Amino acid sequence: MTAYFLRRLLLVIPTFIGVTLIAFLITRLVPGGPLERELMQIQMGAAGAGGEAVGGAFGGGVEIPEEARKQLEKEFGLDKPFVVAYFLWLGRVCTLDFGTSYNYREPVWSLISERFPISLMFGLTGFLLGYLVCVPLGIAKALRHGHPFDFVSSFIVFVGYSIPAWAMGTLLLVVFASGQFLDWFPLGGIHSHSFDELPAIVRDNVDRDAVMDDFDELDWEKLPFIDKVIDVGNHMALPVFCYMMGSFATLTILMKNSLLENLGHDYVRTAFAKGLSPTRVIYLHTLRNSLIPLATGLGHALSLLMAGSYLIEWVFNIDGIGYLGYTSILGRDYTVVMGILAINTILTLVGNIISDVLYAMIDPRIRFQ
Amino acid sequence: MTDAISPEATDEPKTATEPVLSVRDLHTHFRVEGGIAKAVEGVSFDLFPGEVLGIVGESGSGKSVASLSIMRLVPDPPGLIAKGEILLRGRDLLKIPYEKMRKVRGGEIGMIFQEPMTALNPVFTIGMQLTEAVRVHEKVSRAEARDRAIEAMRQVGIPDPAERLKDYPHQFSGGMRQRVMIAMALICNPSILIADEPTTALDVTIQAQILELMLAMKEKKAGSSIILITHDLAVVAETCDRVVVMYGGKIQEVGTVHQIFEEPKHPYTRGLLASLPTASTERKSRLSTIPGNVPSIMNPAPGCRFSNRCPEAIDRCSVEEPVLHQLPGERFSRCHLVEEEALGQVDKEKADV
Amino acid sequence: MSDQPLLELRNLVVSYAVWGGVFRHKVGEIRAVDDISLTLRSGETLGLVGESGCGKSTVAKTILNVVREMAPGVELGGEIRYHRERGAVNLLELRQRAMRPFRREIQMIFQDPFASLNPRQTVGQIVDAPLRIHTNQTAKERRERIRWLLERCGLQGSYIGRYPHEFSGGQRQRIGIARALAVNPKLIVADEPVSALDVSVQAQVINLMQDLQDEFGLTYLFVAHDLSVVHHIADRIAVMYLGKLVEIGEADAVYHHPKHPYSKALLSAVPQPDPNRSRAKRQLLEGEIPSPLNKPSGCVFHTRCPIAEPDCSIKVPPLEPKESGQEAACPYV
Amino acid sequence: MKTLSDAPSEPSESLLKRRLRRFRGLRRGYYSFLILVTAYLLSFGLPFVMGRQALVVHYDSQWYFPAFRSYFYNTFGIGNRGLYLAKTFEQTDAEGKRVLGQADYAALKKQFAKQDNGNFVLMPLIPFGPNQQSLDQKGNPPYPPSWQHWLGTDDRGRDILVRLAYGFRISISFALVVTGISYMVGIAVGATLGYYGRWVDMLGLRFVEIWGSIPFLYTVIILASLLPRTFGLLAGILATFGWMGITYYIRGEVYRERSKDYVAAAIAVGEGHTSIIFRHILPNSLTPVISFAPFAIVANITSLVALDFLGYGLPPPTPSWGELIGQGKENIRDWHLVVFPLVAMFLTLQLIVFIGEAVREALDPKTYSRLR
Repeated sequence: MTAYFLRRLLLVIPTFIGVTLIAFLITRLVPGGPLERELMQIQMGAAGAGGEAVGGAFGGGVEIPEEARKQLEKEFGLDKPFVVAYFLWLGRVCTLDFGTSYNYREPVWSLISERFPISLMFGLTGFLLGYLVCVPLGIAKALRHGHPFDFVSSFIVFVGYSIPAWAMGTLLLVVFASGQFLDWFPLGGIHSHSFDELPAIVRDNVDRDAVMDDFDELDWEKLPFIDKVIDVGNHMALPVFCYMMGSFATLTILMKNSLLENLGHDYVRTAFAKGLSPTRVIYLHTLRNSLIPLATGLGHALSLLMAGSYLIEWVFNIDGIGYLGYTSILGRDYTVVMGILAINTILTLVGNIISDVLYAMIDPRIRFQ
Repeated sequence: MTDAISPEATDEPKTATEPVLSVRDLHTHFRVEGGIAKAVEGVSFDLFPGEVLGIVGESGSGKSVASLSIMRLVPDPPGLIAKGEILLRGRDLLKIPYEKMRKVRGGEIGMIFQEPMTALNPVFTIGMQLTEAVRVHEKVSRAEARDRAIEAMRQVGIPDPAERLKDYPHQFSGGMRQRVMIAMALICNPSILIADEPTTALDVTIQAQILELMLAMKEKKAGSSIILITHDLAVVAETCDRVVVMYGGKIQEVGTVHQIFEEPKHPYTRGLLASLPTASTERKSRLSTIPGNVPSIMNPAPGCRFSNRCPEAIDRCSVEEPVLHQLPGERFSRCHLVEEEALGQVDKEKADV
Repeated sequence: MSDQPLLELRNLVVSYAVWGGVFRHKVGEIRAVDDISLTLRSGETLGLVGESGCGKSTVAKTILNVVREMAPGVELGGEIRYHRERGAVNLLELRQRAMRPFRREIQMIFQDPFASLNPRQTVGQIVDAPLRIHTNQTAKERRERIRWLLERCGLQGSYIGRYPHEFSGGQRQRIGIARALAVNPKLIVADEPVSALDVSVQAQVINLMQDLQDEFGLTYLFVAHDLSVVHHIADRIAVMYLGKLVEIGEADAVYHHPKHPYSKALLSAVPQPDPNRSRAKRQLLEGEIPSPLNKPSGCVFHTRCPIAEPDCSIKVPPLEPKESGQEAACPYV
Repeated sequence: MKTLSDAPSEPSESLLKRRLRRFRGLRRGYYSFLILVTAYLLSFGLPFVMGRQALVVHYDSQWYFPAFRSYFYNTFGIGNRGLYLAKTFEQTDAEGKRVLGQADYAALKKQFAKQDNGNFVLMPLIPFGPNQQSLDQKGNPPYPPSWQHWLGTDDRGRDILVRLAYGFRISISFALVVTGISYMVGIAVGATLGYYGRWVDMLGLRFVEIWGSIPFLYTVIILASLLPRTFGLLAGILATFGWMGITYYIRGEVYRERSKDYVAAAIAVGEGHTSIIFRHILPNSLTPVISFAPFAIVANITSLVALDFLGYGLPPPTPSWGELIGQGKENIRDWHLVVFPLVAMFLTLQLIVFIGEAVREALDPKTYSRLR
């Protein structure tokens, strides 16, 4: 058993190298990389605001001095062969140095660690809520299989399955935040930026002048703690609901089917033959067995540290990891992209192993193998 | 009423003539794709204190369903006990409230199953599964229940019981798991043990051990009885006192083990016995066979269930369903020929065939 | 029946590697078949009996050279000599292509009639496979042959277009027999052909196998765990325990006068359909079959043997002739 | 020997036929299947229902059928207003190709109506092409639902109902192509790994794991933003990163099936590897992946919508659900931009989910029974 997990841990290394190598290759092979972008900017800057450069065609413009070009190549590590550059990158990653962002001119690590708590807060809350709702719902559906309750609750599951979480997000914004129908929640972001954006309770609660800065704008930091919580909660409601819906259908159905399947097993018959009550048979004997497939999902909580779904973050304008990743791809900011990718891969791979450990903890058949 | 349920009350010796369990006209059906499968149709038999009753039959004969019906453990859906009475010392188990039935399960009737591999919950220790069986029926402390579990495991011959309580089912071999099942079924001293193909999944040498153990456990408690469900006639011959032969969801013949094996009345029983190679059959000889296959219970033809395979069938057999006819000496047989012979009628039709 | 050997197993060893550890290296091996030698004579039926895990089915599958294909990485040792007119061939050395001509002469019947027929193929396609591979017959000729085979095995020729799931266990086993018989083999290896069948159907299949043997001069290796059945059909019986051959001899000698303590225990454990047989005389074995991963040293049976001597745990007893005619691997009987 | 009496009585039925029969018996799924297939097939006739080309033109006592062939702008008289309009407005057809010099039938219709000389134009039910901008209303688009545009228009004045309908056809086609390719790759790789096992399996599995760990949408966005975004290329990219799940299943199934006795029987009979894989193992191991297919189609439609939403899907002006939702996010007060595409998506995916459930049920019927 220990040997198995050690083996799995060791296998993380080749997989990690494989994934990052392929990603590195893609960033290198495709045209329109950061260097071209930079060069274009320099040219456009030189040619003045008039030049409308299309698709990397450097029409007219000023010649870029050879040294400047070299300088830039060096800065982007493009002067070295691909494999050398990759292993240099890998070596730096091993010391947790992910390089500097081209666009932000900031260390990648600090960019990531700033956004890290934001994504974590949203992702983890949604994840936990998902389990808190789906497990009991799945159980209830299994126990009332074929009854009206099962039928009606299936509708929610179907909605969850047929409408992706981020699309649901846009709908929620239209309904609850646009003001066209309701105006309960803000349109996005993590907290309010002006006094009028604050939830009504908070506005009633705090003295307007006390929380304004010298420019008569909201200084969020001045808000009392409890109001900060309310404000953040107000901002979190819709995105967290989306995160929850993302896994809702799959989790509920998995729980339901797993429980139903276990209820048909021989050991359930034995338990009833002993004279145990249905409650005990279902909630002790069967439930523990049916939770085994769900435990697998818990390991992914680790990858949730980075999980910010960029689609949901994009919809709700949450400046988290997903948003950073998405904008970095658009901006060809490959050091950031590679940094996020590297951390993400490690967390996913280790998360898978943790899933297996959890599996082994619930199921002794595996533990004692 | 409640007094009668408590385990102490069952220890009173009963008169040999009074059955401890009577099944009367039991019908158990299954709703399946394309109709209703009548797995058990009008089964009646008695179980007397102290006896080992064998229910023997091939696949699809309804023997397992009958035993599950006694415990009200037929999965519903698709199963359904459509009709009948199951009288445990006069109380109809099909009518008592669910909470009372729970007391019967494990308390008065213990049950063991065919697959010891899957019949135990894989994620709980043997100790937990044994102690919960005690604690559900008796008000005992945790420690007391544990002692009882250790004692039960010792009795069924599991070495080092105190240590093995901490083990999980998959750490036991098949034979040991079946021992655990027996310990679990008997831990609350039920007076009846229903064993549903308890040795089918086991090797012969282990089968011998388990059968021996079951009989030894029965001997330990006066007046307790066993219902042994099996397809293996040889196992029946060696362990049972009385035998019920089932075919196509119906009882075909009932008698003592000597009656059944020495002078079988029903053509099906005779066919089964003749088709078994034994020490006395001539080697390499053609075995006597029952032609055809075990029928599906889905769409039974009218008349006797066995008539399409019966070498002695007469015209009447495929039209008219024979009754379970009582013969002298508590014997029953469901066959027109037996009935006619018993009534002293000389069978003309038979002569024609 | 003649004394002409048809198939000889010489020191056959089949072992599966057990992988484990951090680097998935070989941490042990299971010797499913451990140094077995026996001879199958032309025209006879040899019964091979033992409890689950004793390696009897592995022997059957090894003869057909199926084990290597089914379990990549299995290690095979010894020889399987198949005797033809032009001399003997070691089947164990042959790969699938080279083995093909021999497959025409050696066929197999499987235990589980539900698993051994491809559920997606019709009965016709199933029985056709050996004809298609091993003969040059036209489709029409093959069809005729399949119909004949089905009828010979007690099924209707019209079943040719049906699917396995439409048949009962006994009928499926007949289909399996028809497939084995299709290309007129010399040897049929039958791996527990009746143990999955209902009692009333079992005798039909046994009779069919016996009739076919008489008609076509077949040689059978009949693997089973039911000693009564084996005694009925076999000329000689070989008893296996934990991968070892412990006793072999004429059927009556082994069945009525077993020599090896394991054979004795096995026989006495077999229940008989006779209510007058006394259970008291039964000799119950203590304990369980040891794990094949951790076989006892010396005589593999010594841990459960009622007559074990101290040196049983050291010396591996060879098969030696006993006075009642059979050979047994125990020096103390 | 007596031939056995109890022959199977009902007519012979293969497993496939039996499953199809069971599928037909599952009303909800079967009807969903019929509806979806009909809708998809009918969608190829969409230009006759929603389009800019007139079905019939009667001009100077001659009949013209613009829906079936195109007529040059001067066909219906030089110098009329039709000529002028046809020159000004260059048209795009359903596939987004530019069609120059075609008559503007909507304008022609108005003109004929004004002239009132027996000429007439019969337009499709909804006389708008998917890429036709109608800017003749007050204010700036997007216009809310009206009698003219039942579901409103998008931010370029294009009719939403028409774009949704064309988007349906494209979404389904796209998902079918992606699912088809990824299934072929996944089955081929999975079967190879499961059948050959050992080191082939070990190395292959590692490769699949690496391939599967590459964040799919990142890569797709990077590639899609650089390469020409055509239907085929986008489908190819999605399939390239979408076959791994099937591989795992097929690998497991093949591995399980190959240890079964019927495979041993095939080997014992002397079948070759190819025959064993294609005749024996694959037909028996495809069941689970077939039951996943509808759900894979759902996933692929969702992926396309997500890519379109981000602006990295099919190139404009392809009618697309995701692009509409994207517009909705930008114009949050125009609810119809979000609600109608979501409803269309929900209804379509729901039909597929119903089909998927029925397929799964037909392949592996389970009666969930309960004890008490």
